[in-house]
Amino acid sequence: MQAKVYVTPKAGVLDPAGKATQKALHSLGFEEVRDVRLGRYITMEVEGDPTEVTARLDDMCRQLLANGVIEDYRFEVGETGVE
Amino acid sequence: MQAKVYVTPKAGVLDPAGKATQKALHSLGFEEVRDVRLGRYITMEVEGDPTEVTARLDDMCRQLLANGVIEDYRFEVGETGVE
Amino acid sequence: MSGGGLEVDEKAAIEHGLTAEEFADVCRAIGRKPNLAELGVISVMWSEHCSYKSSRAVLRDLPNDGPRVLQGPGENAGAVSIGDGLAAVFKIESHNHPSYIEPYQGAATGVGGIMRDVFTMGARPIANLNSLRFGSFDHERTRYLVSGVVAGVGGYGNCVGVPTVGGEIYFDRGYNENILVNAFTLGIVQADRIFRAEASGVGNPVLYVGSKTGRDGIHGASMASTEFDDETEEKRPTVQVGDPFTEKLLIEACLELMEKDAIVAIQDMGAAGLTSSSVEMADRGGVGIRIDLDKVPKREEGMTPYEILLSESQERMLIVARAGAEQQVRDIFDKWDLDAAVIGEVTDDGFLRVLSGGEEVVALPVGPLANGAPIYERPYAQPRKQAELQRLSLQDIPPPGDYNRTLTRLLATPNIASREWVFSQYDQFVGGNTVVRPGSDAAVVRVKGTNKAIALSVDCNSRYCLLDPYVGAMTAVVESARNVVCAGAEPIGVSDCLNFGNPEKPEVMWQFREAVRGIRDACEALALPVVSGNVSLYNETEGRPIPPTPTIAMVGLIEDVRLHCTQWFRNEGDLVVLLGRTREELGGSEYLAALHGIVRGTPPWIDLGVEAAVQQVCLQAIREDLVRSAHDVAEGGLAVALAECCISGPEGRLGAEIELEASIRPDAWLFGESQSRILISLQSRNLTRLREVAAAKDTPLTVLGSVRGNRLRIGRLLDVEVSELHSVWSGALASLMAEDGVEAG
Amino acid sequence: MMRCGVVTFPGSLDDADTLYSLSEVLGVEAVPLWHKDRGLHGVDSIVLPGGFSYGDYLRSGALARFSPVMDSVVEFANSGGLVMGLCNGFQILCEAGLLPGALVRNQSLLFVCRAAHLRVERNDTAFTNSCSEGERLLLPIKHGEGCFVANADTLERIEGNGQVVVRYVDENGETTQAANPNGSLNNIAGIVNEAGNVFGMMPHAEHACDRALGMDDGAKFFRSIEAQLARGNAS
Ligand SMILES: Nc1ncnc2c1ncn2[C@@H]1O[C@H](COP(=O)(O)OP(=O)(O)O)[C@@H](O)[C@H]1O
Ligand SMILES: [Mg+2]
Repeated sequence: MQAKVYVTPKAGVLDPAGKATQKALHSLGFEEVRDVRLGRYITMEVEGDPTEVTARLDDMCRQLLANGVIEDYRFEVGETGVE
Repeated sequence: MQAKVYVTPKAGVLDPAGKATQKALHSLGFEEVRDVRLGRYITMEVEGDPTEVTARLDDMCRQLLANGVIEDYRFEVGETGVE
Repeated sequence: MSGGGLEVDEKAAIEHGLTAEEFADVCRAIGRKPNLAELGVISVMWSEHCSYKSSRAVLRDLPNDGPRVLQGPGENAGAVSIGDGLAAVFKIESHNHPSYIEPYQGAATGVGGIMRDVFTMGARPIANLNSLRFGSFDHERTRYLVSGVVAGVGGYGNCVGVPTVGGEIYFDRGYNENILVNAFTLGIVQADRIFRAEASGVGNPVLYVGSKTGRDGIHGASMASTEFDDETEEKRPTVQVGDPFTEKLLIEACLELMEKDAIVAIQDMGAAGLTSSSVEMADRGGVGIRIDLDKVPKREEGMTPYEILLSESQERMLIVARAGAEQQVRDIFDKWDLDAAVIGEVTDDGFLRVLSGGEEVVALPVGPLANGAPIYERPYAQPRKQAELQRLSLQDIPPPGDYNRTLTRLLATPNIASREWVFSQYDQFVGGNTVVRPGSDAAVVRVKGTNKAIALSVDCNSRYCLLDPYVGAMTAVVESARNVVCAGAEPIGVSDCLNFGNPEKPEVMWQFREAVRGIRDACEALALPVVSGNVSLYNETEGRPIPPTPTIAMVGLIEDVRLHCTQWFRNEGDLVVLLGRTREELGGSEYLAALHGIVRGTPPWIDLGVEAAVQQVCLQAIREDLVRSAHDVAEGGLAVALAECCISGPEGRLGAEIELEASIRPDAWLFGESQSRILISLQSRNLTRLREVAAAKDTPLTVLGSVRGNRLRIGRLLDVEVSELHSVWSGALASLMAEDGVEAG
Repeated sequence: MMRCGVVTFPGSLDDADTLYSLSEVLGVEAVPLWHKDRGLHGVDSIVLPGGFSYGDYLRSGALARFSPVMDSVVEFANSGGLVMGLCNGFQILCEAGLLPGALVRNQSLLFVCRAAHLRVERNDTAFTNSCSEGERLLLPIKHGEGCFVANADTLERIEGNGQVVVRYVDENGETTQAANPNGSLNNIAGIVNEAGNVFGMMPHAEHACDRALGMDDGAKFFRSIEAQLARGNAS
């Protein structure tokens, strides 16, 4: 199965890279943007049945893919090849 | 409106971070994963009407958010506050 | 015996960058027409990048021998003895085209490649330098390219743990569409433990180590040998991505392996990857080599033999091991979590044979591949407008109304302003050897286990080279030598990176020949061997060649590290002295270019005898501990050099009171760039001895004034607070870069 | 004599320099520890050095914390052993949960390498007892991800407990914006855990031990550990 993991900075935690990106967008003339936040997008193929995969992914996120101190995560599991 | 941008390494382009993450997942016992690819996930609020915003986002991606030589991007635009 | 697959025709060969005549030569040399995989192999081996077919005949003129030379050109890098049984191994190399296409990765993989060239020889890299050229700031891509390249140079070197201790960066419209990224690495090795890339021992196994092979950079080597055109966009997917983490492991694993007696030969897979590394190793050893592509570790499925052979995936090495040592090699690579695979063996038939799926897909004689490319004596002719370019009448140039303002404007130009924005992105400390960091004339890194240190500088003023490539190239050599001398080092070896346009144009070939002649004459006068280098041709876009840019990397030796020297003033009350003579020379100066918009005239003249004497005086003075600072007078002339002495030090700033001594136009005295000059500060009690040292070499010495107060005063012409000089100079590059705050990806 | 372990992870870079500074410059016993080691070879203190462990891929410090040796390091720390993480070592300690907060990308988005002034906020720790309170130190920094962040509660707790040991300051000792090289909250450069035996900071003490290389204030951190051990650290 294909899994997609989204890791985002927790609300209230400073996101300097997001801030800097927003500033850069403004200076490029994209002044209509705000609240720019930079996160990670991780895709992978996982073997197993859907419920099992879901539990495993949750483990992966908690242990490694996200840093719980400053980041939130969520993920989606779907058939391989489907966008 | 809320925009979500997904930036991923182009197929075939080496993704050392994805490679290292996959290796770490394996050594943590998550041996069922492969093709781990690391991308960026950028969220922001954008002002404007949907068609305009779409065009502007495309510009932002090409100019700043993605590196067209080695990365692909796609984005979604939705109502603010909707996940 | 013929390789498998269909034969190709002349049209295919031309698409691969060969000429019709070269294709005919190929067919004659191998006695038949090649198949597609073979054509791929031949075309990269015969590309300008690998074969040096346009430059080889000219390069023969460069001196490459001397009492310290342990390895001259022809190996992965050059080596010179630094005594104590140690050798310095170093080389400079270009990565221009890839960096224009993808600045971060292009620069990063350039740094990765040059480090592999050095540790391949058994040397632990201890210092990186880089030489960069970009277009002007009014060009739309300049900021994007600068930020990407600088981040890439840093990103790779920082992550591998080799400090970047110096370099140069210039901006000129002539590089708008063709930037230059030259990277240099120096390593230290025990002189009797230098490894070479010479395969031998029939039956010895050939091992592949490092990253897996993907479809990266296929055609990179031939791309590096062609001009950019509108199709550049289509060549984009060939960009390689670097993995510095793997490189770090590779360094440690290779150096550990080299302590054992397991390796016969080793070479990194650079341009043209597996192909050039196996062909070159076999050729140097006069043997054949057989490799089985099925055994090559691959990242992607379904790769064709053609793709595997030409892939330029990074962080890979090819090793010929002693038969029986395979396990030892595997164990060490295993320890460092790296793959090692036996993919072939050394043979006795002088052929490169490549198997895939049990079939022989390439069978080519090694000799013609490595040395069969034609050597061209390309026609050359001085450009018609050269004489016109050199015409300059000073009477038409009004002297400045306000010298204070002239100086502050000069200090804020992109070519003179502080480079801190650049080098603060580089780890300058790692390795624990950096004695003088970027920001002085030369960097100084100590050699652990000895009292010695190495001083390093890279230099080239391409404006001089455009006006007169012979004098310009000489200047690059003597200026870089002067820079390391100012640090207290004796220059002992050179590596050069010759960046030019299309050599098929007689005017470019003339520039190339003149530049090589200049390097030769300067090196001979200073008794300097050129032990390694790189040629990058076809640096042009839509027919416009870059200014000729023969970058010189200079390596100097300091016998006693405590007697090193830096460029900035250190003590109130010290005397300020100029070695050398100032002439009325403004041609090619930054002053004319930046303030008057004039790029013409002849560059400052060099008398090589005078130059050598000035350098000897300075070096002896530092070795006798007579001086407190020494600074080369370069772009911006005396006034800028004085200002730099006041403001470039890490601990506070000092002013100076200088007497105007001009028997020539004051602007020429202040801003002209006469060569062979060094600014020194010293305690007054050492002046007598310094005079003796200078007199013994017939070197002019002028006491200009003293270090004093917090203003720079020069006669009645110029009087500025040093804090003001500092603020315009130190902030200029950062604010130029910040103007639109763009950083891509 | 102090017996200080220095851990080498794949991608550690300042490990050799730390070993060198400890043994050749400061004259204490330095013991290399390999990331696959399962024991600590009897060391009485540990340094996690700088570098790019595992390439700093994913997040800096994230992959190193799963190295086998980290189990022993955590155990050592939990039983009161002195552990100091410098730069990447600091990042690893945060990822491993031994220190609060996290280090993220510099606000400038640029790697920064320069000498930085620090102010010693506390000299009653195992790592700063050789400094005076309020002392200004000069140490090199070199990092791309040194911006210290924490949520508001955590920050308040750290400050309230006096866990901030060093801050970035200007030449006059002030915690100005301009003196902050990476955007760290409250100019924080280094913190200790509540128990006071685990310390992390971004500046490189190991590159500031040898006067011949320009800076030597870093030696004070190692000397402090030594003094603490001589006094009989709890471990
Ligand atoms: N690209 C670069 N990378 C690292 N250091 C650099 C770079 N460009 C310039 N520097 C450093 O900045 C200082 C000034 O450079 P430059 O003006 O070229 O010196 P000089 O005129 O003495 O050759 C030197 O110490 C040099 O090493
Ligand atoms: Mg220079």
